[in-house]
Amino acid sequence: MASREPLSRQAMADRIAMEFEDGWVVNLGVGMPTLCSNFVHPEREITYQSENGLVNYGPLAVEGEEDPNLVNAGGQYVIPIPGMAVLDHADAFALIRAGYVDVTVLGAYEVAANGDLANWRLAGRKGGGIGGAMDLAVGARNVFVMMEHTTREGAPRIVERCAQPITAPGVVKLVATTLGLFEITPDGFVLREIAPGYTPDEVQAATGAKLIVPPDMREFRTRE
Amino acid sequence: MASREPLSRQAMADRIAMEFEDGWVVNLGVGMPTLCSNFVHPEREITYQSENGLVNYGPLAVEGEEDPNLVNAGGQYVIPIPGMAVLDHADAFALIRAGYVDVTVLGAYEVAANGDLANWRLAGRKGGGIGGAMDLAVGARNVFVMMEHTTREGAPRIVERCAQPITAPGVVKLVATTLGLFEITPDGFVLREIAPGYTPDEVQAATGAKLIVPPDMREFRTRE
Amino acid sequence: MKNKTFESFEAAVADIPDGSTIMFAGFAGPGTPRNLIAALLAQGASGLTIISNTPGRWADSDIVDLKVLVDAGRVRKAVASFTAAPHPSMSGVFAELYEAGEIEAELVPQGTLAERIRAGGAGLGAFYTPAGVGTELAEGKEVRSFDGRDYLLELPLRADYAMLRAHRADALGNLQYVHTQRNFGPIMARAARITIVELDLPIVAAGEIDPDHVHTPGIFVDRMVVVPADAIQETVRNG
Amino acid sequence: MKNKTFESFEAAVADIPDGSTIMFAGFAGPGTPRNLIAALLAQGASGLTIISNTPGRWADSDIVDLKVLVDAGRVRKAVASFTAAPHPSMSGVFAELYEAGEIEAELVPQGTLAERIRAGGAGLGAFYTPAGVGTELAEGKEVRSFDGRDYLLELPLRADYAMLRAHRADALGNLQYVHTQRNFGPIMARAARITIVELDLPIVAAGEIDPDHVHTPGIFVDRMVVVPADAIQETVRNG
Repeated sequence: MASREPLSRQAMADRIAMEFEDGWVVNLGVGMPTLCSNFVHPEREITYQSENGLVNYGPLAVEGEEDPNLVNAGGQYVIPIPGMAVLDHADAFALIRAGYVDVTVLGAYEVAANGDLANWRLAGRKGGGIGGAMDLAVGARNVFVMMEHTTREGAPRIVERCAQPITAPGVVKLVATTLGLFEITPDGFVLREIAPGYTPDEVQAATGAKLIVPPDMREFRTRE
Repeated sequence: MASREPLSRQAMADRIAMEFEDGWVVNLGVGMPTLCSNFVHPEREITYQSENGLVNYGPLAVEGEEDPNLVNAGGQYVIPIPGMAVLDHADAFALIRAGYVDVTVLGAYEVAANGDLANWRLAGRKGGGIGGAMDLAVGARNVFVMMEHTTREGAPRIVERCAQPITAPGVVKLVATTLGLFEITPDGFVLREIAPGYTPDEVQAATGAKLIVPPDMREFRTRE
Repeated sequence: MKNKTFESFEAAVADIPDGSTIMFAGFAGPGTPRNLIAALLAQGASGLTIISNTPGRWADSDIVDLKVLVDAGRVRKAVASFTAAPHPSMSGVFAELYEAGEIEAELVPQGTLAERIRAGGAGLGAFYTPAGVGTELAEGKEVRSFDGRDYLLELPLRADYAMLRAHRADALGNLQYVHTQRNFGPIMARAARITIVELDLPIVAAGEIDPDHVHTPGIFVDRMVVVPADAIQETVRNG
Repeated sequence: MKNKTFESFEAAVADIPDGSTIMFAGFAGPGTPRNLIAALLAQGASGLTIISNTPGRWADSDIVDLKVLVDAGRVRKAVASFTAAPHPSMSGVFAELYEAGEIEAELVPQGTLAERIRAGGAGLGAFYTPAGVGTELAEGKEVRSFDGRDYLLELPLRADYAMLRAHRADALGNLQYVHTQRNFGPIMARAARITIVELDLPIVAAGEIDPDHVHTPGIFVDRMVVVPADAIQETVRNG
């Protein structure tokens, strides 16, 4: 049982990044999703886009080499790479809505079996933080989610229907959590890959929606 | 009666240019209106804007000094001046619709007593040439017109109601023709200035709308 | 790295099927993709819908522009801000075909044309513009008042292909235009599925163009051809 | 030539009345007009409507941003894409005032915010965007289908003033931004009646900035102040 640990953020990011296809334009949400850029297959060309106006930017700046006027959408200092381009905010979101982003990876409070995404406001709290999430959720060709499998209190985040206010209906296609990789199909959640040492029943017990366990379910993969 | 001649294009352009105020952004239509730039008061700072994306461009290029990639909205080669800026077509029209152009000077087939402008299509002809006229007519803070007083066949161009399809309703404020300067007021056309040697009755006879002749009507002025 | 550089205009337009919708940049000369138009004429695609400021020059001329496609009968429909010559004395094949009902045309105010193309590349459903209100162009269109002013509902334009001319590019397709060559280039590149560019200058390495001065980011550009010295250059015209 | 250069931030904001609507550029630091905000705080205008990506930082900090106006009770209403801290553990005066109903807020998806500002500076009446469809933000808004997809009707935003930070300018007010300093600058400059800019670098003569690389033409810029060496600079923050 030594290996029976929830998946690390790094493992989730690695797994999500395996889905990025050569030539894709990728938008990474604030927080965990930014880790994906550490794990992209070296032979795949990925263009990172940031909704504050960057196209084709580089990794996080190391301390002491930050440019105070070069940040990604999470406010992190990044470095330019050859071929970078800068847009204003309207043009940056124009390209997102127009479908030029192949995938956005977002964090979430909840994801529902119908693909609903909830990540901008906790019910009962006044006000919220949308940022670019609603535009990305409806504009990107693929919406992938990375999140803890349950809340700190143990409540499931993978649910039949979102209890939290939704960001966009029916948009999520793939979810990586600390317990596995879940595909959203017309029939609901399919458990594609499972964290090492866990059983499907254990994962189902921690989940708020019916999981389909296909015959070809496998252990959670990473590339590195 | 030696001086009894219709006003020249130069005189009309000179007179219209007298109306340009210091600091104005000016858009000149194709044809006659472009002459206005020759007559601006030297102590007034005018910024010329062209709907194909120029802000603050210079006079027509002399032969041999044309830049094949620098034209105004009439397709004429112009020269850059210090402080010029280039925009794409969407941004160029955005600023026109948003009211940044203080005046546009346009040619016309007809202008009506209610300010209606007709300058894009002759009735009975299929198709038309709008170009930027409809956007300029609704977007510019002032719409001035320069035109021959009558058609080649002698029909009036200043009319009670436009017979030609209109470009925009109720937008024209001032018209210079070969016979005078006409202001459009809530009561209709006011003959502000008259071509030398003509009487108001003669001008009225060549006009398709009732002219108000104010006590302070004067002879057509030019600055140069 | 995906290779976007094509060796010939012919190769860059080879797969364009009959019936395509194509946006063509260019305003009164600058920005017109003359070599791509010539190659498309030779390629033979027909039944085209063209979106551009004009469907080509009205007067006879040996300058290559959209007129060559119109004259060859390749155009089924034109969306433009001119569907007749500026003066009745001018005519030409477009006017004849249009009068005869053999070519379809949608006449759009130039600012509305630019904004519809921009909206097509901005993922919007529609927008309201004041241009055209109270004119015959408003017939059949929704008029709606906002803040006491009337506006017309206008729909986005999108295309299968965009063709444009730019000044230079890097290997990723980041483009710069020079002066009024820019015109419709940036908005058409975003509104089309496949954007094909002819270039004044040789392609430079990524990093050679200042990121703050890229006019069209490479993610909008699919195919590039450098204009050889013996091909069509934008030159000064008279009249 | 109209002199747009002001000697001090104080002079550039001196006439701003109570109740003004002001757009503030800046995203996560870059482009934030910190010196103008400090001057506005000192000037005392209150009852302000602020339009910006956020109403300032959520955590306590000695960095000057919109938080100083909120904390001083100068803000009546905020239009922003964040009206609560990203995490419930953060709080602050804005959240307290908002929960208490003492500050009004309009929460707008960031892309819609940018597009509404752009529409305000583009003379449009409204537009339809897909963002927010099917969410609680769609409540009370018109939903309309185009080409089989649902969109929300959104209205333009305009302002009395825009404040922004740019990299450099010429004497006519032509602006350049550096990297992500650009963000809301170009669109806010067009949507406001009076645009006030603070500048990293000294103002150069007209003609010193390449016309192809002007990000905001001077016709949109009214007042400029060069940031002195001892004023607030954009610096690298931690966290």
